[in-house]
Amino acid sequence: MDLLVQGIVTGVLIGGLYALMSIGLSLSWGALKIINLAHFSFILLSAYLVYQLAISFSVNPLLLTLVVVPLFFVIGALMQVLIHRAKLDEFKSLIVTFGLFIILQSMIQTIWSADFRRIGSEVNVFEGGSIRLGDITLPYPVLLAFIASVAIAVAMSLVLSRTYFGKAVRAVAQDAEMARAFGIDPNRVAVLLSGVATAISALAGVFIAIGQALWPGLAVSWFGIVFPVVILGGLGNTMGALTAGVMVGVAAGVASVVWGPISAPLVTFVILIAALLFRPHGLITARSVA
Amino acid sequence: MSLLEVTSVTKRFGGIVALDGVDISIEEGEILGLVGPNGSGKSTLINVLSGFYAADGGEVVFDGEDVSEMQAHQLAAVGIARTFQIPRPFDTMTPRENVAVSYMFGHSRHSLVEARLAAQEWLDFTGLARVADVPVSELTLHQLKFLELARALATQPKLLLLDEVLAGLNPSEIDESVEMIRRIHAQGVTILVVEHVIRAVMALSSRLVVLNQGAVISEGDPETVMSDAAVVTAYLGDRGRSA
Amino acid sequence: MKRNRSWRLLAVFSVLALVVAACGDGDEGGDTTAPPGTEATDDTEATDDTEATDDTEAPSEPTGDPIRIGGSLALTGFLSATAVIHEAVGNVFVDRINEQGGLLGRPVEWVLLDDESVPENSAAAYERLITEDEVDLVIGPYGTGNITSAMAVAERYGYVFPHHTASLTYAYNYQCHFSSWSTGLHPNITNPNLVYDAVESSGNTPETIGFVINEFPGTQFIAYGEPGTDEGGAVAQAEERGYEVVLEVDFPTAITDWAPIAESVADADPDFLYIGGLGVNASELINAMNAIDYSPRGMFTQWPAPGPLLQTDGADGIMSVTIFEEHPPFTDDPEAVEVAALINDALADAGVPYTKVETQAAASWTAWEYLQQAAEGAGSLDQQEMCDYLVENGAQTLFHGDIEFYPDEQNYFEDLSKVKQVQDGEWYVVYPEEFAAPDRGVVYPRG
Amino acid sequence: MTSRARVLSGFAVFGLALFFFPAFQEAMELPRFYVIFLLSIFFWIAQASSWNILTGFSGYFSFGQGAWFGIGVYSVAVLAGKHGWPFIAAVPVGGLLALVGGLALGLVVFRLRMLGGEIFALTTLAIAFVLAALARLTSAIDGGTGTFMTGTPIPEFLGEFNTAMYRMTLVVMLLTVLAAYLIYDSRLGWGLFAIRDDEAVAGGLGIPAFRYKMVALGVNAFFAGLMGGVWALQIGFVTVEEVFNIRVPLFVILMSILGGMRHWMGPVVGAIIIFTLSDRLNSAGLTDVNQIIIGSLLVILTLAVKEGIYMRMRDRWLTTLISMVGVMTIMAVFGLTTSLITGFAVAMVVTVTILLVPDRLWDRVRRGSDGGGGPPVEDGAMAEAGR
Repeated sequence: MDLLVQGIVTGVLIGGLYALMSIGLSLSWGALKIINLAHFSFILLSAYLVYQLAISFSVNPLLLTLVVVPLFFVIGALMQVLIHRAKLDEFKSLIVTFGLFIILQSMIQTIWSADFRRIGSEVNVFEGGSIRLGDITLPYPVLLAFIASVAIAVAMSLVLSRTYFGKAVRAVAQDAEMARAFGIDPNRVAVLLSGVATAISALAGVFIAIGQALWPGLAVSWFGIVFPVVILGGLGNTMGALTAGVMVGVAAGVASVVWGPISAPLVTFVILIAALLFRPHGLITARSVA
Repeated sequence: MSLLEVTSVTKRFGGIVALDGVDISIEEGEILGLVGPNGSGKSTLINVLSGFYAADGGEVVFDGEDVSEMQAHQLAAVGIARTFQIPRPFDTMTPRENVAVSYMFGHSRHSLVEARLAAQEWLDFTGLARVADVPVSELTLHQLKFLELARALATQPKLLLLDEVLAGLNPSEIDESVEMIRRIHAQGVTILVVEHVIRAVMALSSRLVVLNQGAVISEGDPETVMSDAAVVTAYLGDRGRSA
Repeated sequence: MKRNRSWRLLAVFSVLALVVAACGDGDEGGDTTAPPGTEATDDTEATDDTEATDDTEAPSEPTGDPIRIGGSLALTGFLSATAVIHEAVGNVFVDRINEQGGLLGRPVEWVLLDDESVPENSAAAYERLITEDEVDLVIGPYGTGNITSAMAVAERYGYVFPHHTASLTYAYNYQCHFSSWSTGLHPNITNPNLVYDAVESSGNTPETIGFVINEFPGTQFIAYGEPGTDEGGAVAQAEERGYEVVLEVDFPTAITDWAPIAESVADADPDFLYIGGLGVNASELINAMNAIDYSPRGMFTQWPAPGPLLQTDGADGIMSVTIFEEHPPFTDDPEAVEVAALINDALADAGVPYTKVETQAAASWTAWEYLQQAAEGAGSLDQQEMCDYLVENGAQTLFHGDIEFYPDEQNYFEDLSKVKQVQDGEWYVVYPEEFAAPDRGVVYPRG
Repeated sequence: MTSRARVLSGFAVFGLALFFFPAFQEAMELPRFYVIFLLSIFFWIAQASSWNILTGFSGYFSFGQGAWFGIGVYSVAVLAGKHGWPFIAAVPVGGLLALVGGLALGLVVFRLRMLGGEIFALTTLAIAFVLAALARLTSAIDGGTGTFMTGTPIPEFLGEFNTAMYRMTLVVMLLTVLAAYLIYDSRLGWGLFAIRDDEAVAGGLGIPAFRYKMVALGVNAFFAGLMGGVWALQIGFVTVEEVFNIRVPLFVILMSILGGMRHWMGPVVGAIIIFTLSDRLNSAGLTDVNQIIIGSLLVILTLAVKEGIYMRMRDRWLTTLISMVGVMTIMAVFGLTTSLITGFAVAMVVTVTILLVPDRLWDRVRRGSDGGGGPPVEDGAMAEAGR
């Protein structure tokens, strides 16, 4: 029983991390119509940067958020500028960003080798730490990730629904030409949003670096989690991504406790396929920019 | 009996009722004009008749056969073809290939080789022979509308549904098009024209049906129908709104 | 019109190809493929082929055409984390043998290809090396799948095939394959028993044991025995000793979330936790267990990446198997110390975080020694003579000591594994006693 | 002589020439590796061509190639590897099971009309993951232990291992490319092109979209699985990680895009170029660069040559010819390389680089010298279809 409860709790928390990893992709797909596979490499790259800086200057990895988030905002914005030049439809974007993904992956491997890297506990104050609630424990890395992701999800959905920027994004997502007619510059909006999306992925990278050992293969292993979450959540729907992330986290967690870890990916994908077939526009039908 | 028998066809989109129990019959060999203000359900009706939308209720009988449940490609096979208000050519193909493809399938099946030869006929008929082998992106709107016609004709339809072929054309082009439609009709094709350009419809059609808010409000020979009070208010009302 | 154009164009290509083939005859493709050898060694500038051979201090300058030794490694792809070790060690060995007068008086050149961690690429690579580059000798790749594919090729052409780390011993019957991984033919029996003996040598015998096994062929083999046989492995052996198996979990190789496994372990709370893990599996599991404030009384992990484990909190007291560690008695042999130092530098240059010599590096070095001794013993590069020499005389190895190959044991020799344990943040061999580090012994339960 | 007759005779000629290459290789004492090199290319040609039948022709972008390939590999691994079926008998089963899998997927996905192309793409991506998970779970299939194919005998009449692999891959490759051509040059093909351009309109003109998409997906899956089955032997030791990774989908996409997805020859050319390139880069020891180059190619080519290299080759066939012949002769004469493959690779790189020159610029440079820069792609395509 305890086992199951703990399984659900950690499932919820890790679900937060999954959501954080997915929101960036969800935004760029939903609002910019760009299925940006490079997001996976961005997460990983950010994680490696955090690792590198943390061990080189022995600083608290969490502080490095202040470095990587702005950095990747710029990267994301620049990428959008280039992509806009190329005028990509969804498929082309998939292919081009796949190319980017491969390039980034091999760059990462060239720089940090394929060997496993982890921030040693001497720097990583969160490693193995946790909060206890009765006989339930909340591990720091995932707990922090969960909090961050809730904050981001809520903030983003407020921004998208309340602010002028949000309205602009939605307008652009629906019909760029129309938006232009209303005096919105779709390109500026796109560049800004792409920056934000990439920055969020970078944030996810921070928690990855805090939570686990890094190796180039990680990025691919995330495909199996992020895509289900993005689609379940509904394209461009940040709250949806959060809910979906938690769903996947819990489902996989419970499945691995009950039927063993090997069944976890299966469960995730059965959920995904079911979602694709019966709710292609996302299980969570809150307002999304797509 | 008539070629097409539409009985109390209904189509809803969420809450909105686009077609509300429409009854229309089209006689073999006539040109039926279908008019009505924006959002009166004209295009929806065409989409239902050509199988792009499945009707929520009612019955469609074509040539004595119940086609209510048929999908678009099956309707093409029994002999119903349509054009689009905004032309939708296959844009990686030349006009010739566009026509050839629809001849290959359409009403009866033909081989590639036959199709290529046959295509010429429709291209000549619609006067597109000159531009037959240039990318469609280089065609004018007028030419694209004729390509729509050529492609529809290549399926060798019994019934041709024309969705605002004249919209966006200049007066002289309109006259050409009207002439074209007459020639198509002369070949024995039954035609349903949906039009905004009243002048043209009056000139073309032997009979007129007026739709308003998804229902037939008037039907008969053009003059009497256009003088029908309900029709006038519908239009003026429509004008009033849109002005 | 266009059609026949495109066909004409293709036709000419093929004709042309044949013409060039006819005059090109593809013999001694050496010059074209010399780069790979040097390319590969570039990673460790300090010890570049050419410099080494120009090195005047060398006792006797190797002369004549270089002896070209071909091999592929998983320089990229998911195996490359460990393959880099074999690359570095190979470079050290080649440079050293060149400094010491070469092989049979001739300089040695290593033609290294990347198999991208893909087995069929290894097959293609060895076909290339043997038939296009016409190398004189071959050395095995890294990774069970790749070794398997490559061995099939070597067998086809009758090449002596030394290899380092093929875990599925039962699969290899080629009479000229020589494994340098001292697991014996039945690691699924010998390895676990060695570990259990080590544990019991502490005076405390676990009553319950839990197994967490990676769904990777090697780890599955050790844990459950050869598939399709009832031979059994670590689990069966534990049961035979009367340990009660309270947990048996398999996990996918590309696992991302360790919390559920940690929870299952905590729930079962075994006296001893047997982790059939690779790379960082153990580190990740330990972290996940720390996170829920659980710490097993005893732990073993199969093939860990040694570096990350040392940096993992709560890893102290975890056991593993090894061939060699850089402490006495292993370091009593000055040559071992010298070579180890060279390897440490090479690994550091290659950017490998943990540069100490242990299983991987030791196995790698030994494989090269087989090749050298086979050639020198046979006095020629005749594959069959070399093969026979090894089978008859075995090999004198730096890290394994003297080895004898048993043909009726598929050329495997005894399981020479030792048990090592993390103590005070370092790896120490703790069992069998004669190999244990000075005043170190098995600590169980963990302090 | 009709276009089809010409093409089919072309197939016959190349088929025979290639079939006797191993003998030729023996006779000329060429490196045995050339045979392995070719059979690897055959593998990729078949994979890319089969993929293109669905994605290139119908426009439905599939990441599922790995899944169909995997079904083929595992059918043989289980039947021949585990249960001792004769290899030859197991291979077709691989193809058929993949076919069944493909149709099953299509039955579900294509039924749902509102399903967008990108959703289809991701469903196919998911399928591979699911199959991988299933294979891991079921010890009857894999259970994580992997399967050795090294013990599996191949029929005597096929010759020794490499020759046998060469012949089998050659046959499957020829069948696949032939299928691609026959579909391309048929009502089915044109129906698919119409679906690719505007599925709704295609329906309105009488094209049975659902049935055609099913056929395309089925053919794709079948040949992918068939070649997968043959390939199981080449892999030697079959594991889930090895079979169900993104490598196969990645490369078929890359190859088809490079070669051109609108013509049946596109994937063939693409496969030859990419494989040769990465093989030589690798053998030159440029392994890290290898990946980076592949990735950059993907980006550049997607943006630069939308219609694919093959169309450029057709339009500028004389240039292509000259540069290929020229470079290879130069390299042969001046003995720059004794390796035929290296010579070919270099010539290829030079040629492709020349072909990358955009049409507008090209026409200015060319001043109507060779007959190239001819009428647009579609016309050429139809011309074949027509005559």
